[in-house]
Amino acid sequence: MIDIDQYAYSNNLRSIHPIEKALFALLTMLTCLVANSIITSLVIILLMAGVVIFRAKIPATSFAKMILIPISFLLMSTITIAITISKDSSGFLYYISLWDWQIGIKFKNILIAINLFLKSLGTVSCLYFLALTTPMIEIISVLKKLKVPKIFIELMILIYRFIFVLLDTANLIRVSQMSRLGYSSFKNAFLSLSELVSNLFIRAYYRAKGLLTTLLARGYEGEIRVLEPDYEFSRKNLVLIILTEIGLIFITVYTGGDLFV
Amino acid sequence: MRKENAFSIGIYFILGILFFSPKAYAMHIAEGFLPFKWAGIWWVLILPFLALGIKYIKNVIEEQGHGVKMLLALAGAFVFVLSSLKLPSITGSCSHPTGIGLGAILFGPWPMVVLGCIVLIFQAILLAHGGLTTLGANTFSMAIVGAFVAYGVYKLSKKLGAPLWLAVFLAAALGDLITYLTTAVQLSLAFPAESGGIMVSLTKFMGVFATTQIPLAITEGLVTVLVFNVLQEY
Amino acid sequence: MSDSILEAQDLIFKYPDGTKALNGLSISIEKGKKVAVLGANGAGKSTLFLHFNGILQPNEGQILFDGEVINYKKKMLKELRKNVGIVFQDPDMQLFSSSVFQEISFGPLNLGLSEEKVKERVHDAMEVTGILDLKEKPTHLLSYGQKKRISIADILAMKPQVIIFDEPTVWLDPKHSIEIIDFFNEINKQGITVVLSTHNVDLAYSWADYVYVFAEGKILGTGEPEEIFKDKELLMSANLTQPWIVEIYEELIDKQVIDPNLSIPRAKEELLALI
Amino acid sequence: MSDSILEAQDLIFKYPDGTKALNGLSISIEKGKKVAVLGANGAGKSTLFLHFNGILQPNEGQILFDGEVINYKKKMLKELRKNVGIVFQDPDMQLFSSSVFQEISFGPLNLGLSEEKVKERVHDAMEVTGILDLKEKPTHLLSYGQKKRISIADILAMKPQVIIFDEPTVWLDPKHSIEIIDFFNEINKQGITVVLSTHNVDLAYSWADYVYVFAEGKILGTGEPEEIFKDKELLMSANLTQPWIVEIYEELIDKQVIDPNLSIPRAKEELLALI
Repeated sequence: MIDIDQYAYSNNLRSIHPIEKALFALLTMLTCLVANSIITSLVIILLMAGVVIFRAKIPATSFAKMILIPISFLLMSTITIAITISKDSSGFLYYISLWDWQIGIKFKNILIAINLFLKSLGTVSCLYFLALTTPMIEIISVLKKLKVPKIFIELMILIYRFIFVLLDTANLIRVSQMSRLGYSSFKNAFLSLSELVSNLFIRAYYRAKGLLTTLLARGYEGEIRVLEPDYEFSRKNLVLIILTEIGLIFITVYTGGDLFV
Repeated sequence: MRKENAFSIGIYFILGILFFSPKAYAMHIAEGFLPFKWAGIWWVLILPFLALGIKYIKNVIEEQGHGVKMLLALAGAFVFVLSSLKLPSITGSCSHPTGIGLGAILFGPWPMVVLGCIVLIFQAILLAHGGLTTLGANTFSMAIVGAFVAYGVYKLSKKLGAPLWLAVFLAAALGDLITYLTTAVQLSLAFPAESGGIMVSLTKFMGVFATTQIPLAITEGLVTVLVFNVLQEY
Repeated sequence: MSDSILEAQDLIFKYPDGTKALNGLSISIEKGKKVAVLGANGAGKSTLFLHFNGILQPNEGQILFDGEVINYKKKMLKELRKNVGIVFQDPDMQLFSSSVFQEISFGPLNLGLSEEKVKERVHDAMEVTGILDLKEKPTHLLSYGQKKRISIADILAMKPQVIIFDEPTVWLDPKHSIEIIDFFNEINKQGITVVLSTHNVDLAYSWADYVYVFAEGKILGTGEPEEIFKDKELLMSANLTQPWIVEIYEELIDKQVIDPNLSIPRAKEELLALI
Repeated sequence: MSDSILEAQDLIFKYPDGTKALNGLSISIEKGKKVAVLGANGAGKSTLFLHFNGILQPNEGQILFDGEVINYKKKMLKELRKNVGIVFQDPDMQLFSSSVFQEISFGPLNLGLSEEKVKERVHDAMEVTGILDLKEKPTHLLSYGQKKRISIADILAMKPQVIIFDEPTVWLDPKHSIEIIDFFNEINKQGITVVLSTHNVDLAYSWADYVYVFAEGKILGTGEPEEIFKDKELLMSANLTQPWIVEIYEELIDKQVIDPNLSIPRAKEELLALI
C-alpha cells in the first residue's frame, strides 16, 4: 500500500541490525547537516543512492521517483530564498523593479540556494536509506531501546498497525462511492469526501472499542508488552560506519567546507 | 514595459506554485532544510510539550480506563490516513486536511501534541513528507501551535456565542492557517534576508504560502464542519 | 456473441505492488442471465468486478459494455457505472451515510436526477428490498441482514442493467440466504442481469444459468452448471469441491439406485424426486 | 456434570442500549469435547463467548469455570482469561501489531512468563499453525487466511484449556475451511476443548460431539448432532436448515433405499457407504 514500507520488508539489507542501520543513517545525516558543503552533500547523495540501489537492491527507478517527492517543497523554498528583494539595486545578476523595490537574483544567493538544496537532498537520501531498509516495527524497537516513554512506544505500535487497517477501509469506501458515481463533480467530490471521512472516524471509533475487547480477552491489564526478535551486532559494520563518517568529515575539511560554521 | 514584465513573472510564479502545490503536502519542512542550530532549537523546544502531553495522556488513561489508549491510537492513525486522502480543491489540484483541528476539538490539545508528533514521524519515514532533523520544527508548527490555536479558537468562538458550525470551521481553518504561518516564521528565522532581515524573508515566504494555503485552510474548515455534523448525530 | 452485455477481453491487471491479479482473462456475460462466478479466495473475482465497473483500468485488454469498448472517458465511465452496479461483500464497507434515506439517495443523486425522481427511486428500492420501515433509523444500529438489504437498495435505486453481488451469502444464516436468493431470482425476472460471486458450490450449482470457474486470475472453465460440476479435476484445481447434489447423484447412479439416463437434478427436490 | 469445564447458569445480559442479548441462558460445556454452537445472526453467540472469558459480566446468573463460580476479582479473571481463549471473527480486529512475533508474544507475556518461555511458546504456536515463514512479514501485507492463522497462534501461545472460535470458516473457501477443521481436530486431540460458533449446519453436523442451538438469547435445543438435526421444527425456529446428509438419509429411508435400522451417517463417506 505504501511503497517505502513494502521495500523496508523486502530489501536485501533487511537482516542487518536495525541499530546499525539507524546509526549509519543518522550520523551521516548529521554530518551532512553540519558540514554544510556542496561537495560533502553530493558525496553523501551518491553514497546513499549507491547503498540503496546496489546493496539494498531497491530498483533505481523507484528510488529516483521517491527522491522527487520532496523536490517540489525544496524548489519552491530554495527559489524563495534565492530571490532578493532590496531597495538597493547593486549586485543583482538580473532584477525587475516594482515601484522603488528591486526584485531579482544575486550570484551569492544562488550559491546559497544550491548548497541548501543539495544539503537537504543529502539528508533526505539518508532518511531514505533508513526508511527503505528498516521496517517501522524495527525502528520502533530501536526507540524502545533508547528508553522513549512506554506510552509513546505503545501508541506508535498501535498507530502503525491501524494506519493500514484504516487505509484499507478508506479505500473500500472510496471504491464503493466511486462505483455509485461519487467524486464525479466538484460538489459531489466534496460531499463524498466528507462522508468518507466521517464514516472512517466512526469506523475507527468502533474499532478502538473492539480492539480493547480482543486485548482484554488475552489478558491485557493496561500495558502492551511485546517481545522483539533478536538481531546480532556486526563489529565489521560498526567499524565501517565509523570509517565512513571519518571519511566524510575528511572530505569536508579537505575541500574547504565550512564545518561547524 | 517593466510593468508588463513584472506581471508576466508574477503569473509564472503563481502558475509554478499551482503546479507544485499538489505535491507540497501541508508544507512540512523537508528533511535537512533547517540549519543544524535551528533544527536543534525546535527539537529542544518541543520536548517539554511532549512530556506534558504524555503526562496528560497517562492521567486520562488512569481516570477513564485503558480504552482511551485504543481510542487515541485510532485517532492518530485517522489523522495519518486523512493526510493521505486526496482532497478536491478549487484549482482542480488535490491536497489534504491535517485532521489536527478535528482531533483537538474532540480530544483537547494535549493528546494531539503527542499524536501529531507520532504522525509526523510516520509521515517522514513512510511518505518522506517532512523529516527527522526537522521533526522538532514541524511538530511545533502542526501539533503544538496548530492544536492549541484550533482548540483556543473553538472554545473562544463558542464562548462568544458563535454557532457550532462556525466555531468548528474557524477552529480548523485558523489552526491550519496558523500552522502554515508558523512554518513561514520558522523558515524566515532560519533564513533571514540579507537586507531587511527576518521581516522581508517572512514576507517572501508568506507570499508564497498564502496563495496555496488559504484555499486549503478553507477546505479543511469546510470538511471538518461536514464531518463534525455527521459525528454530532452519534 | 451479439447479446453479451458485459465482456472482458484478454485482461491483464497487476496491482501497483506487483501482484498479478488478472492474467489474460476473457469472459462474456449474456444479457438477462443468472451468472455465478466461482473461485477460491484471492482468485481475482473482485478485481474483475472492479474492471466491469470502470474503477480499475486493465494494463492490457479491454472491457466492453453492450458491445461498446470502454474508453475511460468521463462520460462513458458515468454511463458504465450507472448501468453496472456492484453490491460489495461487506455492507459495513459500502454504507457510509448515517441515515438510510441519505445512503440510498447517494447514487440516484449522482445520476443528476431531480429531487422528485430521487425520492421516488429511493422509495421503490426500499419497498422492493422490504426496508421501508427502516427509513428513519441510523445505519449503524441495524443488524447485518438489514445492512445487507440497504446495500442492495443502494444499487437498485440506480436502476442498473447488471447487478454484481460479491459473496452475498457468507455472513447470512440459512434462512436469510434463501430469502436473498429468492430475491435475486425476482430481480432477474425483471430483466436485470445478475452476476454473483461465491465459493459456495451448492448455491452456484442450483441457482446459476451459467458458471465461470476462476483460479489465479484466469478462467479455468465455463459452462452450464451441470457440465462444470461434473468435472472433478477442474474443481480441484480451483480449490473447490463438488456440490453435494452432484456427488450423491453420481453415487446413486454408481450404486444403480437411480437410472443414469435421467437428467441430472439441479435442486434438492429434484434429486429427492429421482430416488 | 462434574466434568464440565465451562458452565453458564441462567445468564441474563442487556447491553447498555437496552438490547437484551441473553435471556436466561444455561449451558454446560464438557471437558475435552468438540462443541458447536449454532444460531442465526444476532442470536447471542458472541455475547455468550464474551461472558465465558469474563469480558462481559452478566446482569443475572453466573459463569463457572472448572466448577468454580467466577467472582470477577482480578486474580480469578486472569486465571479465566488464561484458560479460555477466544479467536475472534475478524482477525483485523484482533491483531494489534504489525509484527507477527510481537503480536503472538502479547498473550504469553501477560501471563507473566519469562522471556525465554515466551519465545518458546511463540515459536511453538507459529509452528503448529504453519506460519513460521511469516515471522519477518508485517501483518498488513498478509492475506486473510494468513491473518486468521496468526489470530489462532495468538491464542494457542497462551495454552488455554478451552478455545472458542467465533465463525471461523465464513470467509474461507472450501479448501481452507477443510484445512482449518482438520486443525481443530488436531488440537482437540491434544486435550483442548474446542467450541465453535457457526451457522453452517453441514459443518456442525459432521464435526461436533455436541450441539447447542441458539435463538434470541436462549438455548433452544442441546444434544448430539444426530438428535438435534432430526428435529426440523427446532431448526426452523432457529432460522436454520437440516444438514443435507440428514435430509438425504431420511429421504432414502422413506424411499426404502436403505435400511432404517442402520445408524445415521455423520459424514458424506458414511452416507455413501450406506447406499
